[in-house]
Amino acid sequence: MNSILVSVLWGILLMYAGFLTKNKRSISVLAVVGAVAVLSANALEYMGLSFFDIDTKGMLFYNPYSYIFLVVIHASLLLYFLLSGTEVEETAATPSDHYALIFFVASGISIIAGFKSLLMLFLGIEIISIPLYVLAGSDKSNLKSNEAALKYFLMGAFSTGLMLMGIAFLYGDSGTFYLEGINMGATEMSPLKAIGGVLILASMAFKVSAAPFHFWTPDVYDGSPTVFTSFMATIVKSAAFFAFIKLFEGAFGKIQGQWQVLLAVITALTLIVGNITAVFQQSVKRMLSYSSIAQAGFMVMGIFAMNLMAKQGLVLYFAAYSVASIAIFAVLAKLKDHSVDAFNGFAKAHPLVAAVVLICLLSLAGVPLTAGFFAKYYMLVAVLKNGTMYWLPVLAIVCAAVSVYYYFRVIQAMYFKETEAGSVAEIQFSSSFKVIMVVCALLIIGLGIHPDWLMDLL
Amino acid sequence: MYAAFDNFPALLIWLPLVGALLSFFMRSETAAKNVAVLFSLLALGVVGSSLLYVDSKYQALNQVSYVWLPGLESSFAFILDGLTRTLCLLTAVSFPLIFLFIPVGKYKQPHVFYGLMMLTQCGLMGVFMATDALVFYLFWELALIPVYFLSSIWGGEKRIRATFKFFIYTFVGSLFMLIGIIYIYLKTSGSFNLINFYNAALTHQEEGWLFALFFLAFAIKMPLFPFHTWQPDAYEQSPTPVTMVLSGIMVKMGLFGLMRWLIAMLPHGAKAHQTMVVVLAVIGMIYASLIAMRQDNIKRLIAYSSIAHIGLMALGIFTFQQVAVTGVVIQMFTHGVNVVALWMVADLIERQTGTLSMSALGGIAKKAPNLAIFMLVFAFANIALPLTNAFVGEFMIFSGVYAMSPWWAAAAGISIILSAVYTLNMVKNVFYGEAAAAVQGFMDIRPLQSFVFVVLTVLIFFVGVYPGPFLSMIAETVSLIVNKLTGI
Amino acid sequence: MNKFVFLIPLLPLLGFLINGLGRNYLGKSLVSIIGSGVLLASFALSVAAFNWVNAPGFKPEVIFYFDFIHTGGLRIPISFLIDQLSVLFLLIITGVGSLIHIYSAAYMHEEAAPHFARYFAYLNLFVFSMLLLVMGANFVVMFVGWEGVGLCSYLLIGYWFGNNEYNKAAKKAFVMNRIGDLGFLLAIFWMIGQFGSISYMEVFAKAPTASVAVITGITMLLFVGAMGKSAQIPLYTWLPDAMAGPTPVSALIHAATMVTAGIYMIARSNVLYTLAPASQDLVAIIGSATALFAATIALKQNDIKKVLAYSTVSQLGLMFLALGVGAYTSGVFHVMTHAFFKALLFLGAGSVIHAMHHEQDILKMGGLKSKLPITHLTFLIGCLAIVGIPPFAGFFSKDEILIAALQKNPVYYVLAVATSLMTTFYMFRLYFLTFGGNFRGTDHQWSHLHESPFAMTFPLIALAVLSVVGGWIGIPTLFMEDAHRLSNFLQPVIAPPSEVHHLEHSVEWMLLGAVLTLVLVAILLAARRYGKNFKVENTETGLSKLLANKWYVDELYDAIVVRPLDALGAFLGRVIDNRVVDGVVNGVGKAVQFGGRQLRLLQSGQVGSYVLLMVASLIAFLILQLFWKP
Amino acid sequence: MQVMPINYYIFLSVALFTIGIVGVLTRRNAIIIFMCIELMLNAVNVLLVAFSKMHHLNAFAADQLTTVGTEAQLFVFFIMVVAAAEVTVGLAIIVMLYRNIHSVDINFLNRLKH
Amino acid sequence: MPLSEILFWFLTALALFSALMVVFSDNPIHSVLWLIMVFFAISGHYILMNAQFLAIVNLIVYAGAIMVLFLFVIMLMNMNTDAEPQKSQWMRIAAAVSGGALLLILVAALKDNAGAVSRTSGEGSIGLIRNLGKVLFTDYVLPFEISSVLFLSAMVGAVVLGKREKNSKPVNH
Repeated sequence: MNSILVSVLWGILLMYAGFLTKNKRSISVLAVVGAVAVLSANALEYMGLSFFDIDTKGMLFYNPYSYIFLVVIHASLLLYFLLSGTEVEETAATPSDHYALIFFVASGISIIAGFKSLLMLFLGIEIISIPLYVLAGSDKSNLKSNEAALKYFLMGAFSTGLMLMGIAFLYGDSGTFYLEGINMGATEMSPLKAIGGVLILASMAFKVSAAPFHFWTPDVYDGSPTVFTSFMATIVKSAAFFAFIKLFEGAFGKIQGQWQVLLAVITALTLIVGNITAVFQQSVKRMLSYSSIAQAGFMVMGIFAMNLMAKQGLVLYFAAYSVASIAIFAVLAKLKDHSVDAFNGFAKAHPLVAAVVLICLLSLAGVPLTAGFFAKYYMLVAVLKNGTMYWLPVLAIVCAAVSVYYYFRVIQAMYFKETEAGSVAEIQFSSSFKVIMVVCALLIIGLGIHPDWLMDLL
Repeated sequence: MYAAFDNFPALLIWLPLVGALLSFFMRSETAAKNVAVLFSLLALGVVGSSLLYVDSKYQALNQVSYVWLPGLESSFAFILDGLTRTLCLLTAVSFPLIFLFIPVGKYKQPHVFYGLMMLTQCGLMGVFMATDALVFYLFWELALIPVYFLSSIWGGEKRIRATFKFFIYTFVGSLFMLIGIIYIYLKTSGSFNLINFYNAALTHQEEGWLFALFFLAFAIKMPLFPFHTWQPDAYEQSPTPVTMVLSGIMVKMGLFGLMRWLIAMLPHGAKAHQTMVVVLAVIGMIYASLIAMRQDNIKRLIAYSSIAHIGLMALGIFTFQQVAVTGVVIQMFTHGVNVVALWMVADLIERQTGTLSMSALGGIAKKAPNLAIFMLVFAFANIALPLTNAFVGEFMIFSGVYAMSPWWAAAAGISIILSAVYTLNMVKNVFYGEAAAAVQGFMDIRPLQSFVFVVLTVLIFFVGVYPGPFLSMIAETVSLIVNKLTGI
Repeated sequence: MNKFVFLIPLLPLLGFLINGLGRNYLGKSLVSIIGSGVLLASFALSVAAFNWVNAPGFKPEVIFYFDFIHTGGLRIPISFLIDQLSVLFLLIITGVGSLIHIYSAAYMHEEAAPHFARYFAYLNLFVFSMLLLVMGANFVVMFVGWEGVGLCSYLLIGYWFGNNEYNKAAKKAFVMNRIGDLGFLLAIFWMIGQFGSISYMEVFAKAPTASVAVITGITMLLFVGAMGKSAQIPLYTWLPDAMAGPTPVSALIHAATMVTAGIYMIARSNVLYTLAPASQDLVAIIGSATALFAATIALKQNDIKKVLAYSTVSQLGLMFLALGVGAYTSGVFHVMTHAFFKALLFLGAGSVIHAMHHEQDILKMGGLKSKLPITHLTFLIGCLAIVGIPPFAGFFSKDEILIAALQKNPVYYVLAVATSLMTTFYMFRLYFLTFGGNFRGTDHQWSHLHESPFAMTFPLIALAVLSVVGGWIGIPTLFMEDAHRLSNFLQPVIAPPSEVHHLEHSVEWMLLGAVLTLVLVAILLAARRYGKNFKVENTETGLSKLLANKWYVDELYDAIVVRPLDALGAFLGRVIDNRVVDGVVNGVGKAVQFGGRQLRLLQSGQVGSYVLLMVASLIAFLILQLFWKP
Repeated sequence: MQVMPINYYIFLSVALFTIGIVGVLTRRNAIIIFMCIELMLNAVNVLLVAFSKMHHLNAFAADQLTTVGTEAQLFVFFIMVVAAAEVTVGLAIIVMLYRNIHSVDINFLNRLKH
Repeated sequence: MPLSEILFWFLTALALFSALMVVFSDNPIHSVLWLIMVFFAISGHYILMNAQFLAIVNLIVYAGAIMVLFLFVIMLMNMNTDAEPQKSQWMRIAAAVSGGALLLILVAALKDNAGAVSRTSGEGSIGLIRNLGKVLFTDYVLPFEISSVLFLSAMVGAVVLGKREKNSKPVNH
């Protein structure tokens, strides 16, 4: 609740800050302060200090799990601002408005971190989605950005329609919008509930870009300004996953066995499509888009399993995935050229940044001693613990091996290839940027060596 | 996690790790090299002292377990027993020798080079000593990553492709193993500890396919036919010090895994797949030997010869005989020593002539008689001549294989003959005959290199003549493993 | 005495180490003194050991040093066995070895100091290995020595490593030996499996408990080992090629000692062979066939050393024949006499080669008896000994073999006699072509011809004396009752055949006379053909061409073994490994890439098709959820 | 007022929904597609109100003062709210695109593919 | 047949027909008008179900505000001509097939849904503005406030997108 309030207020503050100052830098600083404020507000509430106390009629309820999830999200947000602040300033005509939108999204995330009613889910998702449509199209003179925005908007609205239809059917079945109410009742699914479940599953799959509802993802991520792609692909996607698991655990937890087949199909398709298609990509940005689908495949496994292991692991996955991706996107945003070859000789020109990118890529690939390994590990344990469909983890690791192929192409370019014209050498990285990058690397390695630092909180 | 320093396993993990970090921060090459040599020698000292404290009353010195992830019931648990002591000794002996052997100025960014090498050593030690499946897996990968970078940065022309193939290949294998580990973990009373893994409640059918998961990882790492195709390219393209580590020590990870983490853990699975592995091993031995006969590049020849030798060791393990498995442990050590020695000779040749193609070489013995003599020793150790180290292992392995099946022993024995053919071919083409154009300016070995070679030679003959101490050190551990399989 | 036995092999090892490590620092004379000295010391110790063994009341003694391998029910000690058989071989090895070392000091004097030292080091190492072979108290120690001598043989054949032909010969020798070694090794494993031990004592004691089939298998495998080491069909081709090494090496290794290791092995395991008649038959058949076959080849060889080499193969065949027919003592006896006269012949040949400045073609020699009197005389004694003219050493040993063969099977006898006659013919062909007739070389060679120094002639003389008297320790009962002292000496190790049905003495005398007559005829034939009136014929036709080309066996092996294997290796490497095995791996990668290229086409960029695909998936999901009941 | 099976409403709603989907699939004009999506939302609204009524009446039999069903009608209200917000942004995007390419044909949106 | 039932069928038919016309009209303006027609029909249904508040809001918000906005935009773009090119034939067939399949499946799944039947659709008064308003501002005050954030963001977004940047002109790349 604290974080909803603070992020909304900070959004409004930034909105007006645009009138007060034209200095983009100070607006970025304000945004960073805002992220810290949101983070600390949430942390305070986690520790028991709530700014206000209202009766939500049970529509919002936060448990430690939600709080830790929000801590991860807000920390990622902070890192994102720190690393990509300058890009926001450059990309956006009015950074204050864009920051405001991001803070509104953050408030939406805070809402879905605690929703107990489908109404709040719906509102939360819309509060997240609508600013994103705008952010995707924020490079207004760029046709790719326009295209991304319109595609995202049309398909997003369509998926909202599916979700609402699903909600309607669920309501028709149970007469309530509360998750507990939906979860009660017969252990055999009625047709109404089944249809509602499938529809809402489809729309959630859409939001987390799980196949076969992923088609918007590569185009939108590719077309949007890189700095906002970073935001969409990491923080927002994590939030969507959180909503996903919260919804399915809350509303369908009792009848898990009856929809697991669908999720298995989704997982398999997502893994295959994401990984196999990423292999072909020549642009790192588009490769990362597909990789985000591939990573989603692993996360869907957590929803498929939906046991304690999966729930804990998902938060770790969010952290691992978000931090690594934010860092890589931050570097990518500084490169003019997004092709793999643009990274040639990067390690020689910028050894420190290259090392961090390396660690991030290793983490994405799931190499041990990085957070990404334990993230994937938890997912595998969760699925195996589930006790059915052993082919799923096998498929997952085969796909993880495939993922090594495209992640390592970047590593190979950075470390083993020579640059042609010194293009990478021209890029400047400020020392503060480097410091934050190192922090990212340390986070990844720290969680890779001792994930219990995070897991113990859950 | 917060390992103290009053026991050997922890020291063996920490010393290389600290050495690696220090090396990374050294500015000059000599400093980096000195740090690497110093810390690897310290590690050798630790292994050496552990040989003096084998008695069970020193268990506290040789065994350690620190809680790492209570949530996952995993702990940093390591042990030094007969098996691991042998392999750690191999690791600890090889690294300083390899470091000493590297010439100054050969590799750019030397501090990174030495740092990565030390990191590899840390990974290897961890793999060998781990008694916690998750820790085992972590170190398994930790050993892989630095080697990948070493090979890819400092390797030959086609390094990127070759090493990447190597990486993907082994990574795929290890991921399958990860699935297996998790599955067994879920079937234990809730712990990654080796003992619990041994006692996991698994049906025979489960053991069967779990075997496949683990076996794949190990077979790729060894590598066993037909999972070997990464190996010749990787060996050829890697910088020679890395090749030494790869073929001398890293392939032992696979064999070690077979012993500690496969046959003892899944005895029924192992029994069920015995024939398959035996067939693969024997085919691989003959196959690789035949190919080795026709190789022109020395590195590729040694690579294929290595495949044949590894095949023999895999065969030995899958006899499930005490004698053979003990022989394999000895052989792991000796093969490491011998193959490192061979690579060193190959490296010297490449350094001076710029080629490793046998058709371009010849007559080195005239120019460098000392080198030739060492080479002869190493070559005959590779052939497993009696009184060299390899004979002991091969004899024991074959004796076990024969006890399992005379026919397989006879078939595998063909590789004994072929090994003489290709090894002597190499000696003949490279060292004998008239001096070729490429070797005109060939210099004989220098004192430091001689020292390295002398150490290796002493190892070759010591183990070859008096393997008793090694055997008694290994025996207990091996019988623990083999006993799991008897009576099934 | 048993406390000093270890010194017998250790001294040569020490010599090897000193000469080997100090090869750049020691002078040639010092090297030769060390090299020969250690051997003489060994010889002295061997004599002492002989006395010890020969003393009444001696029991064969196993001297244990340490466990080589001891684990899991397998125990292989390093231990020596001192008994009559091993002591006999000790004497031969160290005795002949010493002489050859002394000879070498002069023969190899032209070599540069480091190489000279290397040569002596190798030679010492060889003696060490050979001693290990004969002194070992179990099959593994024997095997250690067995492979060790193979190594030294390899090193010494390829001593002049600048010449690639020599290197090839060295490699061939080692590889062929390895083939045999595999058989030996398998036999050892079988014995471990069958008897749980590889010590002679235990194996022989337990042998009667095993089935005949098992013993037959073991002995046949052992014999495979012997075939390789002792150059029997089909593994004999390396020995003639081995003549690439320095001549003293040929004398020591490829005539006197190493090649007889196979005979030693079978004689040592006579207990086993006696239990396995089938193996005995095999040994006899292979032996007699080799004897005859090699003799035919020797008829047409022109290289002085090649003739002797084939003669060696042939004589080894005779020895195996003896073993095969159960006359183990005769075999060992022939080993001994053969060591004397064949070493003598080789050293004589060496002297000739030395004088002729490394000319080995006998067609370019002739009439050397005037220039090389001592060599000539001793060589002649050697020839007489090998063809079996009484009272030279060869007569007694060969006669024993012939009689034993006859007793077993007349076919063996006929083969052996034929071999003897051919031996006579080619040996005297060699003798006459070398020493008789007119000189056929260049004038320059003729003017430089001179007798060898004393260091070379002394061993010749010593061996000549032994070739004369060496046979007298085995005078058969035909001449003197109970005069076969060798047989008596070896009795504790080699039990005499249980059922002996002696031939009538009159029959023996008759056969003896007939054979001797034939031998003399052969000598005369050779003298007629290759004596004074000999002219070099350039064209060889028919059978003689076949013989001159050694029955094309090398070419046959090349065609049926070497080249197919090479081709197979190339095929496996280039096609199977690169295309098939690696192809599958790369194929997986390619398939993934291909899949990526195809799958991305789904990503058409069209919102309409995206939505259509989503709706279609939705329909599929609905069907799956609502209507699909597993 | 007479008996009206809930299924009729469901079918009506589903039919409208399907028509909306078909519209999204068949049309190329972004605005019309958007309108079809609005149609889908309205289908949802109808269904929600119908269900609201149904549940209300089920509860009504027991308790005359029940407020069961209110939530669905409020949900419809929120859907309308959100739809309005969505329309704002959506039309802004469409106008922006139109400014750049002078077309709202979605088939022209194919710079991003594969 | 009672009046309400006649009304039900009439409104249903009207709604479906208008909806189809929305999809199949070539002229965008006609589509908008047909959509407004759908909204009217739906509002009629709301009234039948005694949800007067929603019926009014539907007309005011949807038909009144949103549709006018649509109309405004369409006219702004001068799109009254039926210039829109048709989608390819197979796409239309695929759309029809999948739409039909979806409908079929849903109907097939729900045809046995005896679940609940609206006995008399006139009872109860929750659809009245008084009741709804009371609940909205008591129990649902939180979502209500939150939806203000939604509007805020939509507003900011519209401003961001709509504001013409200085010196910016359409670039084709």
